[in-house]
Formats: sequence, structure tokens, C-alpha cells
Amino acid sequence: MTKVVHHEQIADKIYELTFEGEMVTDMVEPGQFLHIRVGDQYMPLLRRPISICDVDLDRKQCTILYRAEGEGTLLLSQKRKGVRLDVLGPLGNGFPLDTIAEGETAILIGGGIGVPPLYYLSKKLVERNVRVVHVLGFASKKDAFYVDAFEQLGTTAVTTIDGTLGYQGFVTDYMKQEAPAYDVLYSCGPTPMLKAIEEQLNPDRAYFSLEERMGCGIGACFACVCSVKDDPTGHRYRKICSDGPVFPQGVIQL
Amino acid sequence: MTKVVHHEQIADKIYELTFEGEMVTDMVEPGQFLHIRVGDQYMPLLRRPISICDVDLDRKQCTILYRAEGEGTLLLSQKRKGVRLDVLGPLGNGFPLDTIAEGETAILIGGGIGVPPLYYLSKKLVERNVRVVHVLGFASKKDAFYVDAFEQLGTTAVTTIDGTLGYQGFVTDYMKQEAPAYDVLYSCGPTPMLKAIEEQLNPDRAYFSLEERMGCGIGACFACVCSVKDDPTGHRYRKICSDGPVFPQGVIQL
Amino acid sequence: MSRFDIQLPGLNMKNPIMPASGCFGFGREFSKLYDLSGLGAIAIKATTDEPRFGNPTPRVAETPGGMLNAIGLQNPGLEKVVAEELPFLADYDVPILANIAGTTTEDYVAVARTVSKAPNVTALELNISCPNVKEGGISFGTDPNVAAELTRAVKEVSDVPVYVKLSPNVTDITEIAQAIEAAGADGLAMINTLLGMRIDLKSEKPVIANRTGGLSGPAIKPVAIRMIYEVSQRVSIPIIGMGGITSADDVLEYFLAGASAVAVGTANFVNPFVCPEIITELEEKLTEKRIDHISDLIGRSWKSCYSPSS
Amino acid sequence: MSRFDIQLPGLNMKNPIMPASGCFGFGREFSKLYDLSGLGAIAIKATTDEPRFGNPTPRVAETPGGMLNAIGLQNPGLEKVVAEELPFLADYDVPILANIAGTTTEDYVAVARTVSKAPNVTALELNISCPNVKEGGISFGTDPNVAAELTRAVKEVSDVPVYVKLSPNVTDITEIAQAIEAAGADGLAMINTLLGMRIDLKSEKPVIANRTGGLSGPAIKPVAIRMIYEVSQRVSIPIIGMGGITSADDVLEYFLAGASAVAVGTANFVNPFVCPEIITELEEKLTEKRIDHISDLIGRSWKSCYSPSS
Ligand SMILES: Cc1cc2nc3c(=O)[nH]c(=O)nc-3n(C[C@H](O)[C@H](O)[C@H](O)COP(=O)(O)OP(=O)(O)OC[C@H]3O[C@@H](n4cnc5c(N)ncnc54)[C@H](O)[C@@H]3O)c2cc1C
Ligand SMILES: Cc1cc2nc3c(=O)[nH]c(=O)nc-3n(C[C@H](O)[C@H](O)[C@H](O)COP(=O)(O)OP(=O)(O)OC[C@H]3O[C@@H](n4cnc5c(N)ncnc54)[C@H](O)[C@@H]3O)c2cc1C
Ligand SMILES: Cc1cc2nc3c(=O)[nH]c(=O)nc-3n(C[C@H](O)[C@H](O)[C@H](O)COP(=O)(O)O)c2cc1C
Ligand SMILES: Cc1cc2nc3c(=O)[nH]c(=O)nc-3n(C[C@H](O)[C@H](O)[C@H](O)COP(=O)(O)O)c2cc1C
Ligand code: FES
Ligand code: FES
Repeated sequence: MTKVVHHEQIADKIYELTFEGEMVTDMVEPGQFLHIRVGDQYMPLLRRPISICDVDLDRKQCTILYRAEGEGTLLLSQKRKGVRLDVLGPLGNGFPLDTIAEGETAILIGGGIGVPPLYYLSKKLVERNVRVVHVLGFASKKDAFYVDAFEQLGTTAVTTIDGTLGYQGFVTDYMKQEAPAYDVLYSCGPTPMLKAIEEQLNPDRAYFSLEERMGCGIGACFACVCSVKDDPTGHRYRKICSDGPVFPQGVIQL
Repeated sequence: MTKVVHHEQIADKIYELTFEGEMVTDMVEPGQFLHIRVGDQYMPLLRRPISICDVDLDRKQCTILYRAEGEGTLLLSQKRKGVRLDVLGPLGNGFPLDTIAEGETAILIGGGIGVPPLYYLSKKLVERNVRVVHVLGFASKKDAFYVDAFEQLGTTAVTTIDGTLGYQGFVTDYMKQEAPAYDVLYSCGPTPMLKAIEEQLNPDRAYFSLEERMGCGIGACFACVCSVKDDPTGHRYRKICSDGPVFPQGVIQL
Repeated sequence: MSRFDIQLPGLNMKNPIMPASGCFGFGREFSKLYDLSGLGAIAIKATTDEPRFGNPTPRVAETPGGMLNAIGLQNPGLEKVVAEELPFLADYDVPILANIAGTTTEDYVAVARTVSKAPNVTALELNISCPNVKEGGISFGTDPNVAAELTRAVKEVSDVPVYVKLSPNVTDITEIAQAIEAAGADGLAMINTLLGMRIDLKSEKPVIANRTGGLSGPAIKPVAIRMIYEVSQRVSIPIIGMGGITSADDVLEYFLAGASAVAVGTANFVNPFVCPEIITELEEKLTEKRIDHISDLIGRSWKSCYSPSS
Repeated sequence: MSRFDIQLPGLNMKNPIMPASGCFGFGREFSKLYDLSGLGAIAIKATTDEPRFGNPTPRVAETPGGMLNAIGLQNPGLEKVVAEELPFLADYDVPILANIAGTTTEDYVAVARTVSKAPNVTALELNISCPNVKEGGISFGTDPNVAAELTRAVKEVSDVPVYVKLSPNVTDITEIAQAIEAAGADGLAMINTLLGMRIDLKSEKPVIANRTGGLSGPAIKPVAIRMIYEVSQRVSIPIIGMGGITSADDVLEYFLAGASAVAVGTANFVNPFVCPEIITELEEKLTEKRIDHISDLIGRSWKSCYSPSS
């Protein structure tokens, strides 16, 4: 049983929710996600996949950030402190931590509601003495969140499409212009952004966290498949929920 | 907008809920009912018809009593103090007060969850200097409620099927055995009980409050019709929601 | 300039919203709650030749996200509808879509002939989900030929345009829709209810006395949207869409699927003010989304070229 | 003495609960959550002759009280299913109902012949909702003759009893059920999903890349109950009931309607522990209600004489 211990709006439509429970002790891998039941009835029916944004293992608390826009997330935003939250997880495979060496530089590129899982990742990397650089892309100033929190962990650049905060443009525009040096790239955000990063930056070592509409969230229903890159047979696939959501660069046809 | 100001369990599965709002000022007729939306989503879809049990016009508060057994009433029982309650009403036609004269005796016979509307009726009759006698039938002691409250207003007999409280048997058994004198009979309860009262006691002046599954609750959908007594055409009817729920004896085929 | 006035055969609507037949009676109850002249149109309760008592009760049952009903076409009969109900509605500035039903073609023809002459009835809606007694009780709406023949017979006697209301309980709804269009219908209304049942665990019997009932409400919306998407691509007469509409967003979804107007049924029971609320909300949404006119949306989900990977 | 062990052709079940095909993969994921041997049976994902990638994504969409899916029969193909998936399941003491699909009769026959020989496959489930390419894409499940012929062809080559899974998207399901029974089917499974669609208001396109999808979940329960109520009165082979089951009460409702066992589909996505939870809850309910054996309930809603006014 998990219980909501904190719930607050932190940007336009963006909420920060912290819950507490035994299950949090399993949440040691950044990039994994939770499958959250938002209603008590069967309307909405399906769970909502939301990334782990931060974990306090001692207090058995996990924080998620989400955008309340659709039916389910709007309902979630009404949960008050103290109520039960039905959480399944942690699910999937997150960002591997041991593929980057101490002293190397990681660049973490997040877009919009893809930013949250990068926070826990950044904390874990810093713990391992990896140098972290963040590039966070938002639509506008009102949509930005956690910029200060990321700054505590490493250099943080913000880009907004309308230029109301930080650099004006897309994260890829910033990357080309400023060309920060890095060893490994980690990214989470809308698929077009991931595709642009792959094509335009063509990083050697990179990990992408993908999104897709889900049924089960555990690998049983085949709702969330994506195609394997350069597959001549045409029927090789990965399930985002159980094989991912994080994949090394080059595995998935973005 | 109405707000829950009190909510408490008062017997086995029976809850007492008081809400406050402007609309309460219209609730001057005992026997009318409210149509209550119990969920925020469309599951459960339909409103629940619940009788007005008591009204405090000065404080704009209305009390209802209900049995939480099905999906909708169980959901209703989870509403906490302070939350909004979506109430439509008062609906239908209640018990007429001007058909009994000052000094006459009214007998109010309630069965189970048909008891609540009789409470407001009894108060109104007492206000008009009518003598009231109550006969309240329950399945068992654990199901009984509001016995003390009724006793404050007039003589109150309780019957239980298993004899754990008051007289053992049905309300009709009690009526035949004890044969209290009365001028007008008012009754609310399961249809078989009303039918037995009509057939076995054959009162001169009587009013029955009926129940049926409802759609709209306002007379538009024809879900809640009942047949008119001794109708040769076979298609005369009354709508319980808008013509009733209270009908004078002899009008409806019970 | 209105963003959502809609002109359909016989229906000159200020906005595309009407209450659905059977969910609004003859308007009397709702007229106490709001001004009926604000509605786009009103589809009145099915009228039959003779008065009908309908089915025994219980007539409704709740289901997940929906409800079942088996009212059984209870209505005061043609004579009373024309003498009492329609004149009451004549006080409002709103077109009336008269829903008519029967068990033989002659029944339908008789009702259509008379009702279509009522001054404020501007269109008919043929409810063809009723069992056809001559054809052994199968519904008029399940056989394309039977449906077409009925349409033709009614068109012949009707003074006003005729909409045919399709039953969703069929293998291929496009076949029936096309047959009805070819028979001269001026428009389609879809969908009527899905056949369903709920069994009470205590009595161990169907909750509804008639055993089966018609499923309506949000639960059926995806079925209605699919059918309108398919049918609107194959007919050129307009479609009044319905099934589970509860919000302005639902109305937009119906237009994108291919509807030219919509009817709101079950939602009136949940919130009796739902029709005027949707009208207000819809106007706001259209403004907000900068849609010049709602008719621009009709069928847009299939009109623009479709690329599955985008 | 168990109150709910069920013996059906090929399915020797400890209890009447099985996960529905397509909602449980080949059991691997759920085997990490609980012991699969506790289930009554397992209906595995549809298997086709060749591996299939299925449809483009998005493949699922949410609807009121339900969901749409258009997975497109993605599966590793007959060879891998027999070599890898079925042996994995052989570690559990549970009968396997192998769901098979195809686009020609030959496809079905090929899969049936091989799969029915796998040691732990104790029955087949023919998914006849697939489009029949030879008959111009109409579904095998919508024409009684086509469905009967397919049943006969598969029966001929199968080493184990054959259940046919009916599509609800038909005008008269009893006709198809009877034709399939006459063709030698050992049982029926019903219902498969209802055809539906949802349109996204932003993209103005169907949410599901395949456009239409199959509607499942609580929303469809009343349709399934109605169909099982009708079919169970007209056939004498057993019915595996499904559609929106989420609780032991739902299971009781299906038995009263006429089912002899049930499958739980979509609910596994909402609560992955739903099957074992229903099994526990069902046993408690049967004890509480003093029902000696759940099979006493089969079809009780129509078996006892019906009086509408009571
Ligand atoms: C692995 C993963 C991690 C995610 N992490 C986060 C996060 O940390 N914070 C956050 O705000 N969002 C996150 N998302 C996106 C989030 O799941 C959707 O925004 C959310 O499900 C939308 O639900 P809704 O009720 O607002 O919308 P509705 O429109 O009501 O959703 C309808 C259905 O579509 C699905 N859906 C809609 N949009 C998406 C989407 N973008 N991705 C997947 N399913 C979708 C819903 O889950 C639901 O089943 C993540 C998605 C995935 C796959
Ligand atoms: C005029 C009137 C006044 C009533 N007053 C009271 C009251 O003061 N207190 C009280 O506890 N109950 C009262 N009832 C009965 C109450 O409406 C039902 O107990 C309640 O609707 C059951 O809902 P549920 O969610 O528990 O059951 P569910 O089984 O979830 O109900 C399913 C559907 O059936 C309907 N339904 C089920 N039982 C009944 C019933 N007995 N009568 C009408 N509809 C029913 C529900 O409204 C709903 O639409 C009254 C009924 C009527 C018609
Ligand atoms: C209680 C009730 C009565 C209905 N009566 C009729 C009717 O008389 N004639 C008709 O064509 N449709 C009738 N319908 C069907 C509705 O008009 C509508 O087609 C259907 O309910 C789907 O819309 P909804 O989901 O918005 O309710 C009735 C529906 C309900 C719920
Ligand atoms: C994601 C998904 C995949 C499905 N795949 C199959 C399948 O491969 N074969 C099949 O016969 N039915 C398939 N079905 C249908 C289910 O087995 C079941 O008949 C239907 O979903 C109704 O049950 P439910 O409401 O409990 O889900 C699938 C259903 C879902 C939701
Ligand atoms: S969501 Fe079911 S397999 Fe991924
Ligand atoms: S409940 Fe609709 S007419 Fe009475």
C-alpha cells in the first residue's frame, strides 16, 4: 500500500506528487516507470505510465512529475494528501549506470514531460562521480520545472521554443550551436526529438527512453511494440514496457 | 452547490448524511425525493433516488438516510464531510398535509429503508397538531434506526422479522393484532408491504409512497411507470417520479 | 455570425445539438428547466398509431458506463401526440424531428402521413429497430431490403424530409445505410441502442422485465463513432450522430467521424441541463480552436489523406 | 470437495477462470507474479502459421469503461510457439487452450494440425474474427456457412477438442453458433471484441493507427451476457464466456446467463493479480451463498420459468 504524502502544482499543468510505501525500496534504477491506476471505478480504465523522477530510499518515498492534461492525469491531480495510490512497479529497464566511467561526462537531454526520469538518473550519475550536463527543452517559460534542482547537480541549459526562458529553439539547435563535449548521451522526450538527436548529433554512446500507449505495462499484450532498426525480416520488435523504455542507440527504429 | 456537513453510519449498512445548500429552502413537502449523482465519472452512470428524511430550513440543511449496499450507495458512503454533492430536487409529489384535520390521528407505517421520508412527514404533521402513531418494521435489531427520534414525536411501535427488537413479525401482523385506531394511514416501504397493507387493512384514507428503478427522475423517460388500478384500456399509467412517488390509495395497481 | 448553425433537410438548426428520441419525452419536463428554443432541434419520443403502455417494469438497468432500457415504445398514440404534445411544442422556436415506430409497414405509413402534416414537425425519424411482425419479428433494421421498402413507403406519404434511424445490431451497417439512401431517405440517424442484458444476482433473472434491453450511454460511443466513420464515407446524405455524447468534445469527435448534427440521449438523465451546457461549451471550443464553422469538421478524420505512421 | 472445478471437453479445470487470449501473452510475464498452476486454464495469444509483426502503433486507445485494441495478431509464429512458448508453459499444471488464427482455411488447418499435437495443448480456440482473404476480406465469423466450413476443416485435423470463438459483430449470433455446433465444434467461446473507433481531437485522426479496433472491457459486458443468454438456449455445447469480467460477481452473472467457464481479458491490464483474486473471491462467494457447485448456476436465468411481473 502506498500513500500520497505530498502533492503540489509546480508549473503550468505540471504536478509533483510524492508517495510513500514499501515498494519504493525496489526503485533503484533510474529510467524505470510506474503504472498508476488513477480511478477507483473502471473509468478511466487503463493505468497511466509515469516515470520515476526521484527516490528517497531511506524514507521509502518516490516522487513523480506529470502533466495533468487528459482525463486520467486530471483525475490523478485531484488526489489529496493521505489517500491511497495504486501503483504497479517499478517496471521496465532503465538507464544503465555502469556503461559510463568515473570522471567521464554525461549529457542528459530532456524534452517537456520527458525531463523527470533524467533527474533521478543525474543524481545516480553524480553519486558515481560522473560529470553531468543537462539540456532541458520546454515549450515556454511557464512549462519549465526543476531547473534549479538540475542546476544543483551540474551545468544546466534550458531551451524554450518561444525564447521566454534560456536559449530560444529546440534542444538540437542548442546542441549544434553550443556543441558541449560529452562521452555518453541520455535522452527522454517526444519521439521526434529523439529522432532528431539521433540523426543530427549521431552520438557514439547514447541511450533513449521511448514512449508508447500501453495496455498491460508488463509485456503481455503487445500494445507498445516498436520495430528493430534495419530489420530485413520486418517482424522483429521490442516491447517498450518490458524491454525498454530505455534502449541503447541503434537498436530501435525511431 | 450543496456541501456535505455531516455523514455517519447509524445502523448496519445505514448512513445518515446531511448536506447544506440554497436548494434546501424548496424542501417543504415531506415525501419528495432527491436524485443524487454519486460519482464524478460516468460509472455508475445513473443518479440514485433518495427520500428527504429531515430538513432544517433555517440552516438550509437536509438529511437523508440510505442503505449502502449496491455500487452507487457504497460510493456515496465514501463522501467525506466538506465535499460537494450533486443533488437534483426536490422531485415528485409528497404526502399531502391538508387532507388530515387538526386533532385527528395519523398512522405512519414504514418498512426498512422506506422509513426515512416518514420522519419529515411526522414532524410536519405534529406541527399541524395531528396526533401521530408510528409503526416501523425492520428485518432485525441491527437494521433499526431513528426509533428514538420517532418516539419524540409520537407513540412508536417497532417490529422485526426475527423478533430481536419490539414486536416479532411484519408490520401488518402488528396492525392486525394491536389494531391501533387512526384516521389516515401513510406508508412507505417495499411494494409487497404496501400491497399487504392495502389488502389486509383496507384503510379508508391512505397514502402510499412507491419505488421503481428510474432513469431521468423527472418524468421524461417512462422508466418508472406503474399501472392505474382497474383500468379497462390497459394503457393508463402514472409515473412514480413525477406523478408520485406518493399516491392516494386506490389509484395505483400495487 | 454563428459558428455552428446547421441546415439539414427539414432541420434548420441554430446549433447542431438536439435531445435524442425517448430521452426527452415531448419536452414538457425539460421546458420547466430551460428554454427549449435554444436547442438545435428536438427529437420527440417514438409515436405509434395506437397508444401503447409499453413493457412491464423494471424497464431500466445500469451497466458499466451505460444503461439498458426496455421502455417498449410507451406513448399516448398518434391522436394525442398531434392534439396535445405537438401543439405544446409549437410555442417554441425549434424544429421537431418526429420519431415514429410500428410493427407493420402500414403502421409506419399511417403515423407518417398524419404526423408529417403537423405544422411544427419539420422532419421524420423512422425508428426501424422495432420487430417487424409480418416478417416473423425480425427487426425492420436488420435487412437492407426490408429497410429500403419501409423507407420508400414512408417517403411516399410524408410531407417532410425523412431520416432513418439505424440499428447497430447488424453485421454490415453500410449495406443497410446504402439501401436506405437509394430508397430516397433524406438523412440517417445513428445509432440506436445495442442489444444487451444484465442479470440480477439475487433474483437470478434478467434485471429488465423484458429480459433484453437497449444499451446506451458512454459505453457505446466507440461503436457509434466507428459506424458513422464507415457509413459517412459511403453515403452522401447527412447523418445525425448519437451514442454516449456527454460533452462538447464528444460532439467534435462525432463531427470528425462524419456526423452533420448530433443527438444527446442518456446524458439528459445524468444532468438535465446537459444540452444547453454542451451548446455553450461547444461555441467556446469552436472559438478557442479557431474553427470558422463546425461544418468544416464533418468527416475530417477520413477526408484528409491518412498516413498510419504519423 | 471443490465447489468450482469444471470439466469441459479438453479442459479439466480446477476452477472456471482462465485468462483470455491476447491478454496474457504466453504466460511468461504473469508467471513472475503468481503461480500459473492455480488458474483453471490458460488461453494463449493467437498463433498464426508465420510470425507476424502486427499493426502499426498506437495499437490501443481508452474508451468509457473499455478499451480498443488493434494488435494485429502479433506473434512469433507456429514454429516458435511450439518450440519455445508451449514448453515453458508445460512446467505448470494447467490446461492450455491454444488460440489460432489465419487468413485462409489452409492457414488455420496448418496451425491446428501442429499445435494440437503439442503435449500440453488440451484444446483449440478458433479465432474466427479475422478477415478471410479468399472471401474478399469479410470475417470468417460473420457468415454461418463459412464459419461452419472452417470448423469442419479444423476438426478434421485437430487431435484435441475445438472451441470456436464468436465475433459479436453480427446480426444474429445464434444462427452462427448453431451452424458451428452442427459442424462439430466441441464448445464456443464468446465474445470477441466489438468493432469500435476513437478519434483524437488534436490530430483529427483515429487514435489507433489501424483506425478501427476491438472494444473490450466492462463496457461490453451487457452485450456479451445477452449473446450468451441467447446462444446457450439454442446449443448444447458448453460456452466459455468473456467480456468485461472484473470480479467474482461478474463470473456468477456469466454462469447464470449460460456460460460453463469464463475468461478474463482486459481486467488483467488494470490489475495483474485479477485472476487469482477472482478465484479466491469466487470460492468465498459460493460458500457464502451455499451454492454446492457453480455448475448448478449454468443458465439458471432462463432455465427456471420466467414471470415478468415478479
Ligand atoms: C514509459 C513512460 C513514461 C512516462 N513518464 C511520464 C512522466 O514522468 N510524466 C508525464 O507527465 N508523463 C509521462 N508519460 C506520458 C504519460 O503516460 C501520458 O501523458 C499519460 O498516460 C496521459 O494520460 P492522460 O490521462 O492525461 O491522457 P488521456 O488522453 O486520457 O489518455 C488516454 C490513453 O492514452 C494513453 N496516453 C496518452 N498519451 C500518452 C503518451 N504520451 N504516452 C503513453 N500513453 C499515452 C494513456 O495512458 C491512456 O491509456 C510517460 C509515458 C511512458 C510510456
Ligand atoms: C422515490 C424513492 C425514494 C427512495 N428513498 C430511499 C431512501 O430514502 N433511502 C434509501 O436507502 N433508499 C431509497 N430508495 C431506494 C434507493 O433508490 C435504492 O436503494 C438505490 O438506488 C440503490 O442503489 P445502489 O447503488 O445501492 O444499487 P445498484 O444495484 O448499484 O443500483 C443499480 C440501479 O438500480 C437502481 N435501483 C436499485 N435498487 C433500487 C430500488 N430499490 N429503488 C429504485 N431504484 C433502485 C439504482 O438507482 C441504479 O439505477 C428510494 C427509491 C425511490 C424510487
Ligand atoms: C430510455 C430511452 C428511451 C429511448 N426511446 C427511443 C425511442 O422511442 N425511439 C428511438 O428511436 N430511440 C430511442 N432511444 C434511443 C436514443 O434515442 C439513442 O439513439 C440512444 O440512446 C443512444 O444515444 P445515448 O447514448 O446518448 O443515449 C431511447 C433511449 C433511451 C435511453
Ligand atoms: C489487447 C488484446 C488482445 C487480444 N488478442 C486476442 C487474440 O489474439 N485472439 C483472440 O481470440 N482474442 C483476443 N482478444 C480478445 C479477448 O480474448 C476477449 O475476447 C475480449 O477482450 C473480451 O474480454 P475482456 O472484455 O475481458 O477483455 C484480445 C483482447 C485484447 C484486449
Ligand atoms: S504495454 Fe502490454 S506489452 Fe507493453
Ligand atoms: S424516471 Fe424517467 S419518467 Fe420517471
